[in-house]
Amino acid sequence: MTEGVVWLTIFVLSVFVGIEVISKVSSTLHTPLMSGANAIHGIILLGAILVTGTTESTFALIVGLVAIVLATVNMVGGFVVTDRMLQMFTRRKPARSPADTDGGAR
Amino acid sequence: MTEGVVWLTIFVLSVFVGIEVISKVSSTLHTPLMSGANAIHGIILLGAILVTGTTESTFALIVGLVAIVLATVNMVGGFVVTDRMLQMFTRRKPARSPADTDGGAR
Amino acid sequence: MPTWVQVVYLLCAVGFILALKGLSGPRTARSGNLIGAAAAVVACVLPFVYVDRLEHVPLMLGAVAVGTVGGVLGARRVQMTQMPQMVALFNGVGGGAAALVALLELRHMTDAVGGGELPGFDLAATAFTIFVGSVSFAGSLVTFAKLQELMTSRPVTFPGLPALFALLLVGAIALSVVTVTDAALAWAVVLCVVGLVFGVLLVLPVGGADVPIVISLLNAFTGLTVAAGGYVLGNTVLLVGGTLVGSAGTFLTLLMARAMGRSVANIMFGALKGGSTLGGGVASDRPVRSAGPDDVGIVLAYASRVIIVPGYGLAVAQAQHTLRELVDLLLKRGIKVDYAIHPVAGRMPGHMNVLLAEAQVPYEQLIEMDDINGEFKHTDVVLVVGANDVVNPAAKTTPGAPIYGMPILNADEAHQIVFMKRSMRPGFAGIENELLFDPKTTLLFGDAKDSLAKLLKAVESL
Amino acid sequence: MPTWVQVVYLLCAVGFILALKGLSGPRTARSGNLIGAAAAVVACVLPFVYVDRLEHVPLMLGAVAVGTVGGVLGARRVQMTQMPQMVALFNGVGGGAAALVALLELRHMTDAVGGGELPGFDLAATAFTIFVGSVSFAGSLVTFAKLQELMTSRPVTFPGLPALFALLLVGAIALSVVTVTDAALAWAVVLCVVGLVFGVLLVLPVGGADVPIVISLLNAFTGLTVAAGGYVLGNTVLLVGGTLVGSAGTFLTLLMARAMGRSVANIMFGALKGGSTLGGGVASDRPVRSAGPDDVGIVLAYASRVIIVPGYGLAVAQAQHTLRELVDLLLKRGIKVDYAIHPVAGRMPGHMNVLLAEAQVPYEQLIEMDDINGEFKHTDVVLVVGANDVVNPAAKTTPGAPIYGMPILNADEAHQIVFMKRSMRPGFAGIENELLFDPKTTLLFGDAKDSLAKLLKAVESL
Ligand SMILES: NC(=O)c1ccc[n+]([C@@H]2O[C@H](COP(=O)([O-])OP(=O)(O)OC[C@H]3O[C@@H](n4cnc5c(N)ncnc54)[C@H](OP(=O)(O)O)[C@@H]3O)[C@@H](O)[C@H]2O)c1
Ligand SMILES: NC(=O)c1ccc[n+]([C@@H]2O[C@H](COP(=O)([O-])OP(=O)(O)OC[C@H]3O[C@@H](n4cnc5c(N)ncnc54)[C@H](OP(=O)(O)O)[C@@H]3O)[C@@H](O)[C@H]2O)c1
Repeated sequence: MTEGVVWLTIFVLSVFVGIEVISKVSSTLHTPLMSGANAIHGIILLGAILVTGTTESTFALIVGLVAIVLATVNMVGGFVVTDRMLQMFTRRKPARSPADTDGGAR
Repeated sequence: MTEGVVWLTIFVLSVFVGIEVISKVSSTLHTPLMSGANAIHGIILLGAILVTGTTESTFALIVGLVAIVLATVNMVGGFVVTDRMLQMFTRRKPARSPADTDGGAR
Repeated sequence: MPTWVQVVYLLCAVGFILALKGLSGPRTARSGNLIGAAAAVVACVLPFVYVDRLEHVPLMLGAVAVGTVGGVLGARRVQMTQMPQMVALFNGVGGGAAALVALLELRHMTDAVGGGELPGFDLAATAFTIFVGSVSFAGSLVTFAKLQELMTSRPVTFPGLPALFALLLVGAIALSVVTVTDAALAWAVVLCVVGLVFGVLLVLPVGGADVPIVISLLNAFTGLTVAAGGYVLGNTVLLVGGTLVGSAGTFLTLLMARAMGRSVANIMFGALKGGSTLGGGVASDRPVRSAGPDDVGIVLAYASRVIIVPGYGLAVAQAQHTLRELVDLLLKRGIKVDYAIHPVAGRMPGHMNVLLAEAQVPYEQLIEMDDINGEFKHTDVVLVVGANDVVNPAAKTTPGAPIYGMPILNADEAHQIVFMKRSMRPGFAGIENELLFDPKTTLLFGDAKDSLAKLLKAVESL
Repeated sequence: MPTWVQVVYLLCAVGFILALKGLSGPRTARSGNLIGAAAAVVACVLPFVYVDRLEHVPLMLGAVAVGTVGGVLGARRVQMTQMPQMVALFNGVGGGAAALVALLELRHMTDAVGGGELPGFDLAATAFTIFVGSVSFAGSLVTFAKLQELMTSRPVTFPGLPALFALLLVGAIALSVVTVTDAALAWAVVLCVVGLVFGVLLVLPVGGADVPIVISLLNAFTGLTVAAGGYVLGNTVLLVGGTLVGSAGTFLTLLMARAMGRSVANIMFGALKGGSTLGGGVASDRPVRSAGPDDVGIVLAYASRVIIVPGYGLAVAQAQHTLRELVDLLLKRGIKVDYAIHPVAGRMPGHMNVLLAEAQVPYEQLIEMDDINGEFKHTDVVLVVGANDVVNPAAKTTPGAPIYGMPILNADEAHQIVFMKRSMRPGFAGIENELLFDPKTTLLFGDAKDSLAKLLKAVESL
């Protein structure tokens, strides 16, 4: 297969995977899902490392380092903040507050 | 990318697409879905044509023609029978039988 | 291969994805199927356009014509009750075609290199296709024979079977290795034969009611062989299409098994282990209350709310048309009648819907389990036609029963229950149904079609 | 690139798929996120292992360390109410990084070939990344400023805006063409600047409450730039990961807009067309019944069933902790209290859940709209805290209203309704809420946090 068609094929299949995989998400999870997806595109860090690690010019090096910092913030911050959000979701289940009595008149 | 990894990538992504795409199917549609999927693998007809059309030996030609007949039966028969099944599903909606009165005592 | 051809192939693969996506929703199912058909046709026409020196074109077109006529005739003529065996047959010929294509591929490869170095992965994929394609071919034919009642539909086992199984599997692996290292066509043919025998033995121990699961599994197998063929030929449509069928089919098999409350391993190899009582129940001789068609006719005619529970026996007796006549008659008398559809009633999942749709039962009368389960307690008469397990309360009350945990129709909550069956033999799961001995229950013995015809007469004469 | 590296990259891509899959189910969400993080870390470590002559390693590790500290601190420190702007910020820096990487890529390409023939597709993908990455960067920063209230959160428009938009878009296309044909870095930098301006102008006309949709859309954009970067670098993880985010993000944006009953185009460009009244409502001067905290306190204290409807205003006032204290107090008095959660209440979809979870509200008290809607008619008091549109009956009764068709909470069915808001200004949709004038309704004016604190005191003293 031609190189270009290979990439096109992988792209098209990934589009379907992306859509189908999240098509059952409940609205409760929209925010963490958005934040998690956001963290995933922090993988541009890999690109930044590949490009910066093979450059010679000082100017390019500086730009590359800036890109690395930005990408790392995206990636690390994104995963940590998503985890923080989800932690609260899961912690809730066992955390039955003692005040949660069901003793209403009805 | 190495040729082998290309195919592996396409394979892996297709596995996910296949699973995710049907993961919401209702049990009413299990049978037509099975039959439709069955028709899709009749695409081996394409493989049979490619192989038979480039062969020289008579024996291989005969084997190839048999493969073409079998694959065509799979493909054509599969799509036609699935359509027949689904036709009945969709035809039902407008077909309100006159006997379908709702005049029970309850 | 020119780039535009590759792009068109990719579009065809996308067509298959859209087809599966469409097929999984009720409103889009039919157009999904048509998209798949269009993609398949485009993909198959393509080689005639771009391959430089395609030979034997008239012969190939002739073969396609023959196959088309066969396929269309088969698909048109088949009765809806025979749908499972038809799918099995189509699946089998597909697997056979894949195996033959792989054999030819192997010939090409050996010819082209002439004993030199051969790509190991390609050979392995070819060996896989030859073996699994043969298994799928032979296995599907046996399921066809079982369902078409050309042979017994009971599980067939014999003492040495597990050992023979193991032997064949080891042999297949050895032959595959030889095929990969030697690239010898003769070994591949032997591999093919081993696959055929293996396929037969794989399906023999499976009972009739489990056969749909096996068909679904073999379907997924065939998909994988087509994917392997696509890898060897370097063709995206084959690879993507085959893989889709392989993964979707495997997942669908799991879904089906889950709807039956069983595991796939138990279905495939349960009979081998011998411990399973499935399908081996004996008739009980505890006392029951039975009645004739005339008595049951009176009960029905003076009810105001009736629910029909159709099951496997209805399909066996092919009584769906007679049943519809009876229901129409009751409706004319002002009685509210619905059908309660259990997901795994019938011979295949969703099969009851197809059968009753064929008998022109209006869509509105078919109510899914979850929607009708609350209504049984307001129902005067439940008419259970050739069903058993899907109303067996043991699924709720008896931990350890083979069907424990399977969701059932709450027929036991109705005021009165009428069972139409031929004997006191248990249903598919082989366990007794306490509901048969319930004081609210009446049994109407006999073939469902006969009984329904008599019932129809009885109600008409009232 | 050795084959094993390619396979590991593929596994990382699979990790991202599993991450998204996990994130879309409540029970698997957290482990899904961790799988994604693990895949990302593995992928980023890989170049240090296999690239032959990777230079500047200490500097790069330093940069990673700086970024990690910044990211972790930001993620740890941020309050849950500020989550949307945090996501916007992270998204923006990601887009900026993608644009910078593309600029460096372009330099590499021109250096490598030295003016000779350059692959057109690669250049086009690079130009795409530079432009869209800049748009995403600038746009995200503006959304951050809006949400953090560093600037007005109202839509900002000026007369020439649509024309300027068109001009910039044409300019960007022209610059991209020049970049592709000339491969000149200078043009690319100009393209970058145009992208920044375009990003600012794209987000300015969007009102504060719509900003989450814009963040989601920019998130998808950034994903696509990363995918394009992956294509240029020939890297599967970047391509698959970026594409996943691009397609899932686009779909998620549509889902969110649908839950709000609006179209994405209307959200992005509604203010430009000028015809939209959204966000532009004025306070009504029709008479209403208002009461002080003490009166409302009595009503609450002697109810037996209370439902809380939290909304956007609760988030603005950051009153969730005070609200929880009030609810705990009511529960102690034996009153049955639940929260009714509307899917688009709050600043982002699902945001209300996060806010209330942070305030340690037990999971069992948060009831989703569909599950609680039947209970309002048995409810003594509904306490609407900073919500408006999500209980506006116009969604059911007034065709043509901007929210017509959006599912709402049936607060109007309760015996008594108490609204806590600061004024008679309408909610986000800018339309009057008839429920405010209902005889059953009482208004408690003031900032939600203040009012709740007073209410708390009032109930305590009873
Ligand atoms: N739908 C699927 O996909 C699928 C696939 C595989 C397995 N299964 C399993 O099959 C079972 C389906 O439950 P079910 O309630 O539909 O069937 P069932 O439990 O197998 O019961 C069928 C009943 O029909 C009676 N019967 C058979 N032939 C008849 C005839 N000609 N006239 C009148 N009665 C006849 C049988 O009793 P007599 O012999 O006394 O007449 C039997 O009690 C479940 O256990 C399910 O797990 C379903
Ligand atoms: N969740 C999402 O994803 C999302 C995203 C974008 C848009 N939206 C839209 O936002 C709306 C959400 O509905 P909603 O009912 O939650 O909010 P809303 O309709 O916007 O109403 C919020 C109410 O809170 C009051 N308020 C504001 N600040 C306050 C404070 N400090 N103290 C007390 N009250 C305060 C406001 O009245 P005063 O000004 O008189 O105080 C206003 O009536 C929907 O129209 C939805 O479509 C939602």
